[in-house]
This record gives sequence, C-alpha cells and structure tokens, in this order.
Amino acid sequence: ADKVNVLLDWFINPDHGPLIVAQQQGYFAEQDLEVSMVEPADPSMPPKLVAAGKADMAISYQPQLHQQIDEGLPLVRVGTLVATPLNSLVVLKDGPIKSITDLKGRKVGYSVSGFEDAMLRAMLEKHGLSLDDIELVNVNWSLSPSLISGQVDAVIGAFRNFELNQMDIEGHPGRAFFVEEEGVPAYDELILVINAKHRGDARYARFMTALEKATQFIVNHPDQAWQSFVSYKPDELNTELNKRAWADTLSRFALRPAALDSARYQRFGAFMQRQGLTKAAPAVDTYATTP
Amino acid sequence: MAAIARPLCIALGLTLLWQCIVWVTGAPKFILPGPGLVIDALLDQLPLLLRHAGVTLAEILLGLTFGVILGLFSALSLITWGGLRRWLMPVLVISQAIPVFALAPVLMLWLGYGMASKIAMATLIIYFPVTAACFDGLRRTPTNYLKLARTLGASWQAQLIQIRLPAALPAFGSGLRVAASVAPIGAVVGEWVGSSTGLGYLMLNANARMQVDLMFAALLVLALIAVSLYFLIDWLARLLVPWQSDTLNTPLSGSGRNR
Amino acid sequence: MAAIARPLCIALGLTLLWQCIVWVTGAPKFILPGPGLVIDALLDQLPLLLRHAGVTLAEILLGLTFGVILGLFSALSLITWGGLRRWLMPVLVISQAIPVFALAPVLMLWLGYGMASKIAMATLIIYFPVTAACFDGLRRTPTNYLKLARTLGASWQAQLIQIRLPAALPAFGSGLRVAASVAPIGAVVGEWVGSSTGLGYLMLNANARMQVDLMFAALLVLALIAVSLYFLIDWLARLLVPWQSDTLNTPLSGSGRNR
Amino acid sequence: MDIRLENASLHWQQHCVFSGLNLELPAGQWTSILGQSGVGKSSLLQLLCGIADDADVSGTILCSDGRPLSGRVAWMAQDDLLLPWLSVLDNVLLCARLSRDRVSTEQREYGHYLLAQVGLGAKADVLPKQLSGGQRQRAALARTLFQDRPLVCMDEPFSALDAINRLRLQDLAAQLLADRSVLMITHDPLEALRLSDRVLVLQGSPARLSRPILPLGATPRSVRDGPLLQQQGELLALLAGEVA
Amino acid sequence: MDIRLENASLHWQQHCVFSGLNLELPAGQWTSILGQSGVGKSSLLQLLCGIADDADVSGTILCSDGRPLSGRVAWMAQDDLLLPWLSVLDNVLLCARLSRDRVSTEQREYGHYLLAQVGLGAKADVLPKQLSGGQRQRAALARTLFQDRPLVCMDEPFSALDAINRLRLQDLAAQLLADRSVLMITHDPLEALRLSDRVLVLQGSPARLSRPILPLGATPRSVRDGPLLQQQGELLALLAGEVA
Ligand SMILES: Nc1ncnc2c1ncn2[C@@H]1O[C@H](COP(=O)(O)OP(=O)(O)OP(=O)(O)O)[C@@H](O)[C@H]1O
Ligand SMILES: Nc1ncnc2c1ncn2[C@@H]1O[C@H](COP(=O)(O)OP(=O)(O)OP(=O)(O)O)[C@@H](O)[C@H]1O
Ligand SMILES: [Mg+2]
Ligand SMILES: [Mg+2]
Repeated sequence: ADKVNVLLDWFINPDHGPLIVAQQQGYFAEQDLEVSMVEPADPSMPPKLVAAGKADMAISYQPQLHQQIDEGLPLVRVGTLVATPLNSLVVLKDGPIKSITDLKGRKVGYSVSGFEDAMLRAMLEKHGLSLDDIELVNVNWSLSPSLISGQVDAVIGAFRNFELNQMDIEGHPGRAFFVEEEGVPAYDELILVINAKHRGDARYARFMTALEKATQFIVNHPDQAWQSFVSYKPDELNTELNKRAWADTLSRFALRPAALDSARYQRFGAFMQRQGLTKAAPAVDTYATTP
Repeated sequence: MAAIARPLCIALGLTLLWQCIVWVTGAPKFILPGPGLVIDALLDQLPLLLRHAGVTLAEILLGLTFGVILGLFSALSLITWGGLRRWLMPVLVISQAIPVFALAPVLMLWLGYGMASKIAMATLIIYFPVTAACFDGLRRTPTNYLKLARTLGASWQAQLIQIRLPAALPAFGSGLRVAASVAPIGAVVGEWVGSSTGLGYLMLNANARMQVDLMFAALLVLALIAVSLYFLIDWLARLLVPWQSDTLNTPLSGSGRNR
Repeated sequence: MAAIARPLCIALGLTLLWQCIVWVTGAPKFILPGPGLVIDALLDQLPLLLRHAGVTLAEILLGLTFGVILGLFSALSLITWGGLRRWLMPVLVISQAIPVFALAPVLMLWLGYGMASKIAMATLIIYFPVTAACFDGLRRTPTNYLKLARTLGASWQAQLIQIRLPAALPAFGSGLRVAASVAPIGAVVGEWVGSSTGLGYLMLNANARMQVDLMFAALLVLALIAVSLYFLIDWLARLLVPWQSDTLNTPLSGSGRNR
Repeated sequence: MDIRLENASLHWQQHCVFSGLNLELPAGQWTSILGQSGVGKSSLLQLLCGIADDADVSGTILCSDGRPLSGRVAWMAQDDLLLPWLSVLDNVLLCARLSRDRVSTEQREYGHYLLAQVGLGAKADVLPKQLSGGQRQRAALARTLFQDRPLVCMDEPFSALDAINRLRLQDLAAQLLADRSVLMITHDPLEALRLSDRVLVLQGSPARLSRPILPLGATPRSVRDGPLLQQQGELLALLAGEVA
Repeated sequence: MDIRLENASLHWQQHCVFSGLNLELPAGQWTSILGQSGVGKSSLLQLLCGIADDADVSGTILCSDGRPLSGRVAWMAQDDLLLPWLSVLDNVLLCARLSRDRVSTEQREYGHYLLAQVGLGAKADVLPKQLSGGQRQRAALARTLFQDRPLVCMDEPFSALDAINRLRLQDLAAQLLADRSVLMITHDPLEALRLSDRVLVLQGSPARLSRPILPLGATPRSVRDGPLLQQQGELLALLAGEVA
C-alpha cells in the first residue's frame, strides 16, 4: 500500500470528519493507501513541513495558502475539506453588540492567524468603520473565555460550529456574524495541500476518492458516521461539544473534495492583495489544482 | 507517621485554598474549575491520564538524564579550556535566550514528531541551568586546594575530577534541583509543539475542547510527577555531599542536644 | 580592544555556523532562513522591532526585579521559619511544576491582557530558581560562623542578615544568573498567550503570516537583549562577592605572574 | 561571678569525650587547660559556650549570681573564623555590628585601638584573605577582646604567633582581661604558667581534669621566674604522665 | 641536590614583601626559618613551591642537578587543607590518588602506618570535620610525609600540638626526612634548633634573611642540650632585635 502522511492543522475535531471516517471505514485501505495522521498544536507548522518535504500532505486554510504562496512555499492545494468559511465574529447573545456598527470603541479579541485584521477591516468598512475605531486584543487560546468573562466585547477567529456550541454549553450563548455576509469574499476554510513537486501524484487522486466516499457516508448516515468518528479515539472524542459540533459541521463538508473553483480562488487572491496581506496574486493554477 | 501526614495535610490545605479561590473570585468553571470537578475528571479518566503520564514521565526522565550529562560535560569543558570558555559562554547564553518554542520547528524538521523531539526539548531546557550551576561551582574551588593539588603533581584531569568536581558538588546539587523543577516544563512544552501523546498534548487538547476539568486533572498529575521528582533529586543531591554541613536545623541559641 | 573584538568574532562565527547549517541541511528559507535574509528583515523593519523590543525589555526588567525580590524574600522566610519551610517547600515545588502556560489564561483573565500579566508571568518563571538557589545558599552557611554569631549574642535577624545572607551571596549570584537567562522566556511566553505588543507577539504574528525572516529577526533582537542582560547580571553578581576567590584563571602549573 | 560546671558529659556520636566532669572557674581568675591533642579541650570549651550543637551533651552550668551563663561568654575558636566578606576592622567590630544599634564612634575607635595593639593598625581596611596566618589570629584575638563579657574562653589564642608577638599579646590580654574570668586552652606550659591563676590538665579517655597547679604572684609573670620554671617541670611531668 | 633561590622578590599588589632575597638549601639539610608574624615566611615558601599565584614574583630557582624544581617539592600549608570529602586516610593518600595509577596496597599500608605513627590510627576512616584541630594538623603532616619528594616545605607543622606529641612527631619527621632537604617555618626557637642544620631569621620590611645559626650535632637534639640552650638565647636576641 502507498503511504500517505497527513499533518492535521490542529487536534482532531469534527472538522476532520471525512478524514477520520475514511480511515475508520477503510476507504483509504480500499484505495490501497496507508494513511497516518499527526495532530500538531501550531497550525502554521504543517504546511512548512510539507513544503520542506517532511510530510506528504497537510491541512491548511485558504487565506493562509495565499500568504504561504506569497512567501514562496512550494505548496499546491489538491483538495477541500470544508468549502465555506467557518470563521466568524462572535459576541454574547445578550450582550450590548447587536450589529457590527456597535463595535465602535469596543475591544475585539483574536487568536493570531495573520488574517484577522484584514477580515475585520473588510467587515468594518462595510459598516463605515475602520480598524482605528476598535481595540484589537490578542487572546490567543482563550477566545470564548475572554468573551464570556468580559475581557473583550467580541472575538474574531471563532469557528461557528465550535465556539458557538462551546459558549452555549457554558451557559453563555453567543451570536455569530458570518464573515462572508459582512464583506469578506467566500473561501474554503479547510483545504489539503501537498508539496508542489508531487503535483499530479496519483496517490492524491485516490485519496480524494476515499474522502469523497467518506463525505457521502457522513451525509447519508450521520449517526453511524458519528460513531465511526468517535471510535478513532473514544476516550477523547466522545464529548458533548464534539457531538454538537458534528451536527453543525455536517452541512459544511465539501461534497466534491477534489473540485476546484478557480474563479473563487482568483477572487479571494485579489482580496488578499487588496488588503496588503500578499504582494501579488499569481494565477490560480500555479497553486491550486485538482489531483 | 509525619512523613505521610504532612503531604496529606499539604494536599488538603491546597485543595481548600483552591476551593476558596474559586468561591471568592467566583471564577467560572471553564476558567478555574473547583477541586471537586477536577478530581471527578481525574477518577473518570484515570486510564487515559495514566497512559499519557507514562509517556511524559519517560520524556522527563530521558531529558533530565541527557540534560544533566550534557550540562556537566559542558561545565567541565568550559572550566578546562579557558579559551573555549571565553568564546563559548556567550554562545551558551544566546542559546538559552532563544525560546525553545522558536527552535521547535527546526527541531521538528530534524527529529520529526516522535519522542525524540520532546526529549531534545526537555534536554535543551534543562541544559543551561545545570551548566551554569556546575560552572559556577567549578570556578569557585578554594584556591588553596588547587595549589595543594599542583604541588602534589596532579595533572589537570586529576585536578578537575578529584578536586574541582567534588568541591563543586554542592553547586551541582543546586543545579540538579532547578533542573528537576524545569524538566516537566520542557517535556510539556515539547508536547505542545507537536505530539499526539503525553500530558502536554492532553492538556492542550482538553483546553481546546473546553474540557477544563480534564486539563486541570492532567495538570494535577503533572504536578504530582514534578513534586516526586524534585524530592527524589533533592534527596539524591543531599546524599551526594555527605561532608557538607546543613545548617537548616541549627538552633538560634541553646547548647546542643541533651541526651 | 579584545572587549569589542571578541563579541564581534563570536557574532561572525555564529553567523557563519548558521549559514553553514542552512547550506548543509538545505533547510528551506521558510523553516530556517539564512542570516542574510534575516539581517535584511532586521534592517527593513528596525523601527517596528525596536518598538516591540522596548515593551518586552520593560516586561523582562520588571519581571526580573519582582521575581528576584520575591525569591530572596521567600528564601529568607523559608530559612527563618523551620515549620513554614517543611510545609511551604512542597507547595513551591508544585507551583513551579505547573507550567506557566496552564496558568496563563487564568492570569490573563485576572490581570487583563496588558503589561501586568506578562510581568506576572516573568516573575513566576524567575521566582523559583532564585528561591531555590538562595535557599540552598542560606542553608549551607558554615556552622562555625553561626556558632560564633550566637556567642556574640546575635539575634536571629542579625544572624540572617549579617551572617547567612552574605555567606549565601555566591549562591544568590548563581540564582540571579539563571533568572537572567529565563526572564526573556517568561516575558515572551506571556506575550504569546495574550498580547498585542512585544517581541513575542511579533514573532507569533510573523510566524502566522509565514514571514519567517521577520520572526527570526525578532528572535535575534530577543537574543541580543538576553545576552546583554546575562552579562550585566553576571558582572553585578561578581561585584556582589568581592571576597570570593575566582579560580577560573588559576594556572595548572607554574609559579605566579612574573613582573 | 563564679562559674561551676557540674557533672558534664559530652559524646560525639558513640565516642565519649568526657563524662562526670566538674570544672570551677572562680570569679576574676585566669584558668588554663592543657592536654594532649584530641583529648577534648575544644569540646569542653564549646560545651561551656553552649555551641556544641552536634554533640550529645549533659551537665549543668551554675553561675554564682543565679542567672544563666548563655550570652555572657566570649568565644575565640581554634581557627580564626574571620568573616571573609568583612574588612578586618569590621570583623573586630562584629559584636557591635550584630547588635541592634549602630556602631558608635567610640566603638570604632576602640576597634582601631585594639587593632593597633595587636599590630594590625595598617591592615584595618583589608579583607581577611589578605592576611597571614598569624595576622588572622591576631585579628580574631582583637575581636574577642573587643567583646565585653564576664567570661572569656580562648582556644589556643597565641598558637600562630612568634615568640616576641606572643609575649606582647599575652601582656595585652592579661591587662585587658584583668577583672574577667578567663578560660584558655594552650599547648605551651610556659604560657599557661605565665598568665594563669590556675592550670589544669585534661587527660585520659574519657577525659578527666587533674588537680590544679596554682602559680603564685601577679600575672603576667616573667618567664625567667624561678618558681615558674620549677612548676613547668611539674606540669611537663603531669603532661608526660598521660602518655606513659 | 642543592637548591638556590636567587634574587627573589615578591609583591602582593603594591606591598613589597621582600626583594633581592637569596636563599640556599643545601642537599639533605634541614633549614628552619623564624620570623615575626606577617613578615613573609609563608609567602617565601609559596614562591619556592611555585604557587604564589596572586603575587607578583621574580627570581630564579636553581637546582644543582640543573632540572627545574617544580614537581619535586612537597608543601605543607599553614592551614591543614584537608579535603572535606575524603576520609582521613584518603587525604593522606591524596598524592597517590591524584596520580594516574591506582593506589597500591603498599601505599595504602604505608598510609595506615603513617597515620598510626601520628596517633590517628583509629581515625583513618572518618571525615576531616570530625577531627580536632591538632588531629587535622597531624593528618596533614602524614600527607606531607607520605609524599616522596627531594624538597619538603613545611609551614608551622607542629603549631597545634601539645608538647608531648610535638616531640614525638618532630622525631618522626626527622627520621623520615633524614635524607631530604627540608625547609620548615616555625615560631618555636627550640623546635628550630632541635631539628635544623641551619636556622635563619627573616626580618624587616622588605624582609631580609639573617646569617644562619648552625646548631651542631645529630638531629633531633635533646632539648636539655647545653649549647642548644645557649643558641636559643642568641636566636631570641636576634628575633627580639627586629622589634627593638
Ligand atoms: N593573598 C594575599 N594578598 C595580599 N597580601 C597578602 C596575601 N597573603 C599575605 N599577604 C601579606 O603579605 C605579608 C606576608 O604574609 P605571609 O603570609 O608570608 O606572612 P608570614 O610570615 O607567613 O606570617 P605568619 O607567621 O603570620 O603566618 C603580610 O603582611 C600579609 O598581609
Ligand atoms: N564534629 C565532631 N564530630 C565527631 N567527633 C569530633 C568532632 N569534633 C571533635 N571530635 C572528636 O572529639 C575528640 C575531642 O576533640 P577536641 O576538638 O575537643 O580536641 P582538642 O582537645 O581540642 O584537641 P586539639 O588540641 O587537637 O585541638 C577528638 O577525638 C575528636 O576526634
Ligand atoms: Mg582543639
Ligand atoms: Mg605564615
């Protein structure tokens, strides 16, 4: 069997559903693939390691991909795991902020991703505000705690399928402003990247086939798929939060993981350039492909 | 009796303090869960915790071993070659000043995501305090001992091993103690940067999932490991220098023990 | 002359080594950029780097001050009250064993995302090595000095301040050195956990944006701060104990300096 | 103030140095103890000064005024115990520095005076590590003389001095300690006979004290004194007896 | 092997201890140096042993066999310098332990023999901190005697011993060092005259050596020796002269 070494972006969570299910249901094995997965804690590491040839495939984010390409990392996107943004601006449901305009003079927490200020700027612009009207505070790993405890009035970088449920479980329900509705072009939240020199490697086509099959299985049999997902690490994955997040993530998995919408990438690349996050917006086929 | 009662009392006292902090500050349970919750989680997830604790313990012990050996060796080299020292000391300090986190990607690149990189990390963190302490001890050998050794015709190796080293053992002991207390941090930080096992991984993972009680349970286990390690090393360090007078229990006045 | 030439040579040597590592391992520039790239970034972004470095430096210095004062004070308390010691020492070790990272969120929530929480973090990291080293030094006072002090009718304060403390100064110096070398880590870790200024933040941000050259430039500045700090403290620690014989430069043979 | 040590015993771990020992230190008198090396002289001194921490001790110390002795003894150890971080003068003034009050100008002047008397006037401000062995001992002697205590215990206070300095400092000590009770350990029979009102020999294992030899006349005596030389013979015989 | 120190000078920082000093140590003879405390005796010894590290020294040491002296001197310091982590026996064997080879059984037995000779047979296995002052000095003496060196330098080797032990150990040293060159510093004129072939006095500042006093007859001499007592007077006068 061909070995594929996948670096996740973060600890295993429902966002990785198709990967885990494909592993557990044996779809990878069906494709004669032997897949191993590693969970890092720093999402910026996996693409670098793939670019350095230390791993075959990594999970990354589309905005980051544009920056990575801009910095010269030899990466190519070969698949999509989650095809819509998950990122959102979250506030307390019963808090003072009812619309983006209410953010004026408030503190906004973020977890450094390198992309948060661009996103916020676009969202604020739409409502006639600028970054100078708010105070940005890096709260790193404490997005929901800092919001609940009142250290900040809103957080950007919260995942709608995750942080919202988290807050709800803690008894402080939140409200999300979806970035794609507030002036940020739609993008793929989770993508799969490989080293550019492996472009066209047949293994990845088989990989995407397995992934597609897993996604179909998830959509068709959500409860069975949940069981399958949890069976990967029963001690750690079977939690209330994961269960809720699972339900909210189902609809967001890319049904055609291999499919590539060039125009969408083009549009988002231009947005990144406009925001000053990248110096150039190269042609899409230089950094994204179907396997 | 007291040997068992004291740790128990301390544990109880700390638990109480903890509970009081929770009560007084009204910290919500996703920030600082009370001891009850944490102990629940601890008992619930004991097998999971023990499995991960085993990995971390192994990393700590290996890191400690390598760090101490390397540190001792470096200190000996530094003291031996005056030239080397003047050039190497700043390098060592710089190496220490670079947060291991920053080195982590490079380490990962070379050593991969396995145990090796975590041990390397713990070693790196332990290395400097041991080196600094030993070096400090070695350079403070009473001059007269060295003069004596010279008239006795001791080679530099003999001076180093038989005079400077024993004279530096108390300082080495201090270094060991600090090393023992930072070793767990080294291993955990290593696991944070990249790993799928170990208490560090478990903590970060639990933290990300808002299972703060599990995270604190892992923290508890880690603290237990750290404390045991420290007192073990402390005891060893004391054994190392039987000739050293410990004036801890010297009375402030009075005249000796009475039969 | 040598005072300037040596650091320069070391810097050059390290740069060369760095470049060689890059060449030999063929590490791509997004993992380990060569010195040329980093220096470019350094010069390019100097104002930005200096602004953030100022914040970090302030945090380090304040953390160092508080940590050392607290550590010294704790060591003195521990040595003074035997009862306290037996109960508090394990608590201290536990406190040290808990990675500051784990405490960081709690600290942030109490102290806010401003400077205070970073200083608290640096203080926490520095606290234990200083306490341990001082305590170790204090308990190793030669018994005879204490006996003498007793016959001289010294109160316990006087014994502590005038006998034990000076006798422990060399050990305190070691503690200071270790503190100086971990202080930057404390501040940077604090900034990682939550902050929008400082070199730690800058590194995190640059890392997220794949601006690895900027990240390493920040690292360079941090290393510079750390090294300066270390040698400053080293010099101060040496000033502290003028009576201490430093046998670093004791010849292995031969008969004194010749005029 | 008379001081009586009664039924004293001292053990280092298993080793019994002495037991059931009685010692009398009459008020204002100078008592010297001689004895073989290792017989227990220093241990006895430490017992009296209340600093035999690691030994198992028993016995009672009675002062004629009924108050406890502790805090009223000056101890000069066998090794000089100069604190390496203090200048020679500060070492001499240690007693004053360790007390709550500031060191007064008179005390400082008295310290200088003592240093000049022991021949270290020029070394007041140097650190102890710059002194020769005999100079260190003289500084320690000055420190002991600086203390103003009813009982002064000195452990071989002149052992590292040359003959001339030794005589000078003996005279100085005799003069400054004239109205104190003094207990001195020495290996020099002449020194003991020259300065003491009572000379005792500690011998045997467990050690016991001999009956006192009582030299006559005012101290310090001349070394050419006839009866003194005769008593020296007696003392040497007593000392030699223990090895016979 | 004759040893000549020529035109030696030694400064501690600014302070000139001696300069232009010449010293002759004839082969196989026992030379003693007396002198006031602080005059520079120990410094001179350190200069000879090549360990005056912090001092500024100059001068040449000439050995009659043309080879350098370093490595052929045994040094017994003024303080005992026993290593606290080694047992008494190991301290005595230090010279052997520091050499490359393992300590042989004969060496160990010789160490035991020496310890028995200095009266520490029972203390071979204890740590130095359990010894009395005189016992420490005896252990240091045993260590020096254990070394087998052509020149033996001893700095007040018997100062902490009682009269009886002192005589015994003087005899022991005289016997064991019979064919060596010995340089001894002492404050006891009788001791110097009893053991030495040449007695010198170091005096003044900067210090200079007096002409030697040459006691006659085989060493160790009896202390009741007539000419010896007469030379003692001469020596004392010489010593006193320096303070006059
Ligand atoms: N390490 C040192 N640094 C500075 N000065 C020193 C040092 N050692 C000795 N001296 C000075 O040098 C002079 C000679 O000292 P030395 O030890 O040689 O005297 P000594 O003749 O052996 O005296 P003693 O009989 O008291 O031992 C003294 O005045 C002393 O103060
Ligand atoms: N700290 C100690 N621990 C164990 N034994 C000790 C200790 N100090 C002294 N001794 C033993 O107690 C005995 C008496 O020692 P002490 O110091 O009183 O002798 P001393 O009469 O003063 O001899 P010296 O004239 O050599 O100074 C010795 O045999 C010694 O070995
Ligand atoms: Mg004694
Ligand atoms: Mg001397």
